[in-house]
Amino acid sequence: MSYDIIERSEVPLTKEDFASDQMVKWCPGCGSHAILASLENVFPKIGYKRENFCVVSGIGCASRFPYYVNTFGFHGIHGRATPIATGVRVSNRHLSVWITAGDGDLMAIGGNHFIHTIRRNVDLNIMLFNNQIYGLTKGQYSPTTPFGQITKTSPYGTIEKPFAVGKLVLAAQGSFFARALDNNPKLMVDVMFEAAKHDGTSVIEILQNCVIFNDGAHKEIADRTTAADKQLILKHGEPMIFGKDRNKGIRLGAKGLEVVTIGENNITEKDILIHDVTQEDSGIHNMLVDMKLPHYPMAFGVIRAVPTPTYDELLEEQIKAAQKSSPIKCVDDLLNSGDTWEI
Amino acid sequence: MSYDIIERSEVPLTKEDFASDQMVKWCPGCGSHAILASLENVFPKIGYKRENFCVVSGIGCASRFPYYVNTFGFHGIHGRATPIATGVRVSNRHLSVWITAGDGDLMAIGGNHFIHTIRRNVDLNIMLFNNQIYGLTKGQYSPTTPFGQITKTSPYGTIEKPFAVGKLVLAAQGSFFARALDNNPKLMVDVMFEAAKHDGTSVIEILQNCVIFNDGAHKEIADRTTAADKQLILKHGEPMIFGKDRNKGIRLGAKGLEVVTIGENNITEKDILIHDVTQEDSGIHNMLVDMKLPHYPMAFGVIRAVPTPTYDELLEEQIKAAQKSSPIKCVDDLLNSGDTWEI
Amino acid sequence: MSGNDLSTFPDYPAEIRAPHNTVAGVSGYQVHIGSEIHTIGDKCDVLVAMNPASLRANLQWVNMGGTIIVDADTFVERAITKAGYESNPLEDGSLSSYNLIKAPISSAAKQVALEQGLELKEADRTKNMYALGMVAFMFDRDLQILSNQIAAKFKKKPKISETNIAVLKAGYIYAESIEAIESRYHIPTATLEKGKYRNISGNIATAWGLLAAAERSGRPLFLGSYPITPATDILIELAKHKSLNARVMQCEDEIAGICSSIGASYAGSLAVTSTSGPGLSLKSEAIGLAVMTELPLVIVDVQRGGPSTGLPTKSEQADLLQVLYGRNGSCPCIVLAATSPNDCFETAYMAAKLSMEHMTPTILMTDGYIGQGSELFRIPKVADMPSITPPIAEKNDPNYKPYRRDDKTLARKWALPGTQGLEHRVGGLEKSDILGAVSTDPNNHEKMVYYRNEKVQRVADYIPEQNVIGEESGDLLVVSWGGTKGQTYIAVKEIQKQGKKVSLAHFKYIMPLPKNTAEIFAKFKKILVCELSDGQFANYLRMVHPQFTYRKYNKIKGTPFTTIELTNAINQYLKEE
Amino acid sequence: MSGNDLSTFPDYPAEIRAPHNTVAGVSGYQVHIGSEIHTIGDKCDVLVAMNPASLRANLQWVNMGGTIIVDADTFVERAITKAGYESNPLEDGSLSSYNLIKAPISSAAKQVALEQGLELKEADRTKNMYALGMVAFMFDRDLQILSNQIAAKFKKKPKISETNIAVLKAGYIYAESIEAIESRYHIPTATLEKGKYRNISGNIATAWGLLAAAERSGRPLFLGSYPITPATDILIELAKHKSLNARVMQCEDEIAGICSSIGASYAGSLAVTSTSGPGLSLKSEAIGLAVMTELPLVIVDVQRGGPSTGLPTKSEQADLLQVLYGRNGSCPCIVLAATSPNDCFETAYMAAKLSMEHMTPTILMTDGYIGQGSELFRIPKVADMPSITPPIAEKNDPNYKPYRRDDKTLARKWALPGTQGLEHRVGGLEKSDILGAVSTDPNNHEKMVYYRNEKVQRVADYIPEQNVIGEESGDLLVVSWGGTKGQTYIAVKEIQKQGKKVSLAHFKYIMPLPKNTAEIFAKFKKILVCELSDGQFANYLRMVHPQFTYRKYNKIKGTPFTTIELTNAINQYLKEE
Ligand SMILES: Cc1ncc(C[n+]2csc(CCOP(=O)(O)OP(=O)(O)O)c2C)c(N)n1
Ligand SMILES: Cc1ncc(C[n+]2csc(CCOP(=O)(O)OP(=O)(O)O)c2C)c(N)n1
Ligand code: SF4
Ligand code: SF4
Ligand SMILES: [Mg+2]
Ligand SMILES: [Mg+2]
Repeated sequence: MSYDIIERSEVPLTKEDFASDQMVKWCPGCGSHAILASLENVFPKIGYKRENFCVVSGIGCASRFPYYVNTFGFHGIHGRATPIATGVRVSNRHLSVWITAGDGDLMAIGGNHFIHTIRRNVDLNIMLFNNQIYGLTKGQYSPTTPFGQITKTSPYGTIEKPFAVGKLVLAAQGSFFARALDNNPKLMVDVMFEAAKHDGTSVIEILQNCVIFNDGAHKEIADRTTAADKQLILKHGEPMIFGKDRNKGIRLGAKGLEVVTIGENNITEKDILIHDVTQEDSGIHNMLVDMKLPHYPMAFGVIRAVPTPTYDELLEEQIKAAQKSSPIKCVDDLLNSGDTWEI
Repeated sequence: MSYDIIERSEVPLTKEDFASDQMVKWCPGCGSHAILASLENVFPKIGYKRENFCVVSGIGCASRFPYYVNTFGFHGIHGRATPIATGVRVSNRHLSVWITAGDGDLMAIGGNHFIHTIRRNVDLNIMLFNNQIYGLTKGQYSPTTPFGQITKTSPYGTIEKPFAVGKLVLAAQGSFFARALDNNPKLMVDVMFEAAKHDGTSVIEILQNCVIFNDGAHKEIADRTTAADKQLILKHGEPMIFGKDRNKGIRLGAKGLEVVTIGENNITEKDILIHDVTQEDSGIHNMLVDMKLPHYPMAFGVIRAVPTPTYDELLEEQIKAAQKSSPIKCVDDLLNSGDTWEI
Repeated sequence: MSGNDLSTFPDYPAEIRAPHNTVAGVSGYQVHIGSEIHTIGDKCDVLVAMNPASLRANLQWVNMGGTIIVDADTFVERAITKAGYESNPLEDGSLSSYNLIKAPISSAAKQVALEQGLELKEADRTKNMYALGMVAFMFDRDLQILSNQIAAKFKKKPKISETNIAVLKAGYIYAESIEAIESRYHIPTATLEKGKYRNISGNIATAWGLLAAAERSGRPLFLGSYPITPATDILIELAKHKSLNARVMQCEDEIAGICSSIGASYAGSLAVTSTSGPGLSLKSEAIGLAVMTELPLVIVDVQRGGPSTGLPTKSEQADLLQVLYGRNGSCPCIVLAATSPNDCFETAYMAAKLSMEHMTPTILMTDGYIGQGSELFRIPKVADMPSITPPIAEKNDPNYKPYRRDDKTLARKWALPGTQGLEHRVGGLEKSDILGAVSTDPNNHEKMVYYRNEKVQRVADYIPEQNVIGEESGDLLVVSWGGTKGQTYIAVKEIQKQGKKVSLAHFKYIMPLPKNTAEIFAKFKKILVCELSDGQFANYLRMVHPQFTYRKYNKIKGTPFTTIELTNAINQYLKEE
Repeated sequence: MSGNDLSTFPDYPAEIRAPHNTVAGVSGYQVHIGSEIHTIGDKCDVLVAMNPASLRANLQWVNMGGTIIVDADTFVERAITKAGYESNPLEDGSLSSYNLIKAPISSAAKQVALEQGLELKEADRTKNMYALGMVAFMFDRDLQILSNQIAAKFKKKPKISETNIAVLKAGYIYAESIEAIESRYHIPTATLEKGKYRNISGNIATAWGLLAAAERSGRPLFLGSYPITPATDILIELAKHKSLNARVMQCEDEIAGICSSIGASYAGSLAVTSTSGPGLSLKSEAIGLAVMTELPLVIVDVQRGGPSTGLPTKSEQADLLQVLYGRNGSCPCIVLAATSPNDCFETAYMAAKLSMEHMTPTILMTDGYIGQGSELFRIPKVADMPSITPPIAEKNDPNYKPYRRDDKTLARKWALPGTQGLEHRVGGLEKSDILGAVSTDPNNHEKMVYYRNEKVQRVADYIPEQNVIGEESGDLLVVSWGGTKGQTYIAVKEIQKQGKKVSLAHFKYIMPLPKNTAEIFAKFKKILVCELSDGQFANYLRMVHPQFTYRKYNKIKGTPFTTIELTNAINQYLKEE
């Protein structure tokens, strides 16, 4: 388990150990502040030595993150956080590598690296700050901006269907996908911790509010007063129950998932689907990520976490095997291998 | 309908009208020859004037295609066929734009453009030659090469899970997906014709044999002697029946699709799923593209064709609306708009 | 703004709405008003500091004896220390050599706004108007013109509009009434060519120049782009003009931006892609494709500070060698560099014209300084602009061959898909002369390399000769290019006033250089190349005209030249043996 | 191959196994055997043509009076006309000035192979061995050595091995027995430095040089790459060496290739990315990131014919300016260019050493000509190579600051993630001196631009001085660089034999140039810069040492210089007033 090979701190660390001395430059009210706070809480909980964490990013508001965490940090170029992080991890498997980047960074310019990284299942934790907008460049639409939305570059409304992050992750053979909300720190801490424990590319989509350029994009779902009815917080091994009276649930019907009410039409808790993050076939996970208001609640928490060999682990195994079996143990061996002659 | 706005030839054209004078440089026995023949058959069938076709490609063996068709052709750079074709189509909706490119071109270096083009639903027809290898550069693994395969760059076997083309297309909001085989010209012609009629990004995955660097990659499925049992040729509105005795079918069970035998266990044709290419929810289409040997036959033909507004059409509408409503009719209007003063 | 020639440049840090009161979060705005403006003032006569951090960051730019207006309400202890002051600069005498005006800007503005019925939050936002009112008074501006502009801007929000005007006036009145103002600036009405004027920023001017070229050439405009500071405004502006048939795609990245444009060009559009330095790097490979396919394409590079992400909100001229040579193989483009915000209009127009008429990708260089700065712009008539006649191939032309060339320009024809009888193929592989078939023949390759280069060189026959500001010969020629014109112009004028034999050749046509370039250089004893880079233009001149000696004067700080820097450099080189 | 110094270069067209018998589908192979080899022969003495198309394509390269061996079986009418001949060249006397040998190569080889029990399909493939046997006879090669090589190659397939050897011998015997051979070449055993030798291609040598540097520096090798002709072999070779802990990723594209390498470098690997011109274009932006973060990184550019996709299988030196300047901002890298297939080993090693020790990305230039060509290589011992000591920061170093620099080299320290007490952040934004915080301060920017440039310039203190082949002063200095060494060397030697005062300075260290460069140039009356490009190195010299006059001799045909071309060019410039 990759989770086990990284060296742990002898003394327990605290949130303060991970706070950097850099001034945080996000706008007041930006959802990113809460994400930072959650990560600072998760890192000590994971327990690795501080120097074994590495935070990598691209360019964007979300990508300022590395400056604010007191570990090793790499502020990359736009769209390239995933390959940079891949290089870090493939070089050194004793590092816990985290990516923080925006929807534009990871899904517009970085979209290809994103799906290929997921396909390879490199052991990385990706936090995708989905504010459905380009924040840093001041308000152009992103690949997750809803169809028809007016932004600086779509004065007549966008004419592109947005990506659904989770669907793309699953289609790219993703082994881990979770969803969280910037206004629910407990949930964030939980899924970040699960991501850390998962071997492979863990993608956490965090619905993040950009107060300046896309305020309220997630309001309908995020609003705490109605959250219980609009959010289904998934837990592995538990029935998919939600609602402020905890009497609503998800059932697998003939045409896919259905919302049912326990106690009505003879429906009991037994009819409710039990969440299984480890199911290899992505059929149900796909339906879960696809659930949208108003017909469904939106699914949060860990949706998928299927144990899958990681790229870096498989590579390490091939190296070890070759080192055992190959007669070429050093470069001198190589230089002298094959046809040579003395003059 | 975009299909209707392109000007048709007054005299019926023939295959010969589309044969170019360039020498075809594919290896003898390469599956691409048959694909070319099919396209030369489809173009006259579609009926547009010859000059209204435009074939765009990237770099690779598959991408030599434009030289061999006597229409307008653009041999682009590696991975960029989709944006080049997008520019052609968005500039001129009176062209029927076709892309021919390989699995590496469209899914490795071009992967991001591929999914974004699909998401936008630009009206293009993409023929993805899936030979599961880099042909032109002589045999390195591609994003569709099966896990573990030994190639020039994976002497110890690949350690990456391949992309499933169809799954990625559906996750990217694809409105049209079909699958064909280089040794079945009739099927190729059929799906190419359907792709032409579909408004939006039509993706045809063609299983193509590279005799030199990956010979037999699709043999198990393609072998004509066993094809009836291993291939499910889908037709819209018809039951999903296959097998040399035409007695096998696909049923939707509690856990997804199941292969059943008509006549056994009280199963009749009525139990068999009717194929509906227009189903917006991609659930069943996803299951269909996912079907793999040995448990399932592989699905061929048009799997999905959902009417969806295209990017170029929506753009045209916005332009027309703005031209109607805006007071700015020419650049002089613009220059003189807003605050100005005489000196 | 209100009838004077003006030139402004926003100098803001990379942070968006950074926390108040820190030096990093300051947004300054320099205004320079006068009759012949070639640059923002190096140093200003009046500084408006809305808080301690702003004061601290911008004080260096104020002329000794200049006026400083501060929002006194913001000079509270917390803000003062956060800005890095040890004591209150308004009290500790450190500003005694300035004309310091402590105004209760926030509180006064808020009061007015609340009285007008605004919400507290909105009321807070009006304080800039108060300051503007004060400045308007000091510079003898017509309050009415300013009020009209405000009314126009908030057309749809009458309440906001009224309130802002009320606050503006309050500031004006306050400035008038307080005695602290000892010096008032009287600026004579600018003496400008007669005509209709407007204010324009370089990025908007670029967008409009391209729209004009599209209209004049009859080719629809297509823009494939991806947002990047400081070029994004071109994309934003063009996206607005659907009524002019501008087809604008915000693509998934810069590569898709240029490749969709290449496709659009192939299909017959005036195709454009806009970006800044890092985005240009990404486009390098595809520029090669456009060169090889000999298609028109305008690539706009609004330069910023580099390398890498660098200084996104600062300006520099250090992309030049990338623009000229940053591609594999011998891969020439036409290159133009706009010289000021309003010159972006003409230069963009010419870039489009040359690109289409010569069937060659053209790179238009501007920079953050002129792209985001603004200037007075005399409104032209599109009909008066030079005509644009792309060499479009005719239907069923029996002589059409993809790489047959015009004798004079060497341009091949533009054969649009959909045109009967012109079916052909293009691509990135080397093509045979005339026929355009794929060719690996050595002699053909050499010939085609020659044609592609020569085609660009011949553009020199179609551009104006280089002019010299000042005497045609002398002791020293200052050479500059692109966005620094305002600064080098003022400095050379100043030196000339001192009676020295110094002239200026400011270049706008970069590749090819104007035909008379060597002739000009030959008439001066010394050549001083001044640029905001590590000497890239000077290096380029050394390549092209190696017979001259070029002294470099480089500045690479992300900020424009100051007149003093330039005059010192000129004088020093003049003095040298 | 069998004891002689040799130099080969495959010249094949872009098509893979293109249809037989067409000129486009020919794969030729030139072999030149002798004792002091610096290039493939311009013209050859023996041509083996396996079919009419091959004959047609390669005839131009055969010296008058040379020997032509043809596979007579293939000269059937269809193939003859398909190759573009009007009549059979074996019959029509058009080859009378050559020593023509019509051999039944296909049929004879097949017969032998079938007799040995091979399948028909496999039997067909042995015909090259028959031809090789004939050549071996003509060149007095030891059949045994060749046989051993075949046996080693087909170790796991004894039957194939035996058959090939049998066919080889049959060809040898045939050549010996027929009378048609009138002239036999006797090449004296080459007089080479004593030692252990092997044959090596430039791409393999590059891969091995990097592996040696990884081992010597103690840093694991990481390669992030994407296949592209003619660089792919480096990727293929390194992917084999998992036993040497080479971590090789075939990435989704070139950008991921370099970015994963940058990540790997940050994490402490000797990181490498390999590509050709179009791929280098795509990497431009990320090279800027490596420059800004001041991390070691070796970028290998195996040049091919450009621009754009260009001539993928031909060679050129036209990427130089892209390599030097193809990035936004002032963005310097160290640049080295290997001079021959075997020199790729040492140059790759030095590129890795300089990159790590100076904490600066280094671009290693080779080209298709030397990358795919092969040469004798004297096997070194890794322990004898210069040591490599990267400046790795120590655990808990209280003085560690991300941008604190070494006084001499100006390199910052390499602080590896996972090391206690060295937590820090890097990135593409401009950083403050020493501390490495994000900074937009103008003076800091200027200082950092200076440091990045100066750090590269100071590498001149760590590389050998430039040597001159021939007298240290004279009438004309031939200047060349990179992969053309063999050709310019031979040409200059030839001119020297004619008693002319001509010397050669062939450059391998490109950025920075060796310290004594100007000193060398100053001692010659004329400088002639010969390169396979449009004069990019000459242009670069004009920038760096503008005090000299450089005459350009350029060839841009995708093929190497010939001796005659060079000697003509030299003589002509010598003659000029
Ligand atoms: C190569 C390149 N292209 C474009 C940019 C400009 N740019 C910086 S961040 C960004 C998008 C920001 O949006 P997102 O990734 O969603 O992050 P957010 O700011 O919303 O957190 C863009 C377009 C750049 N820095 N580099
Ligand atoms: C920028 C760039 N990178 C790499 C290459 C080299 N290259 C050409 S085609 C190709 C892949 C070919 O595979 P695929 O797309 O599957 O097409 P196929 O040849 O199999 O039809 C590669 C890597 C290139 N031409 N340009
Ligand atoms: S612009 Fe938006 S995303 Fe960026 S810091 Fe401000 S609120 Fe956050
Ligand atoms: S290499 Fe493979 S894909 Fe390419 S032409 Fe030959 S058989 Fe076809
Ligand atoms: Mg965002
Ligand atoms: Mg392929």
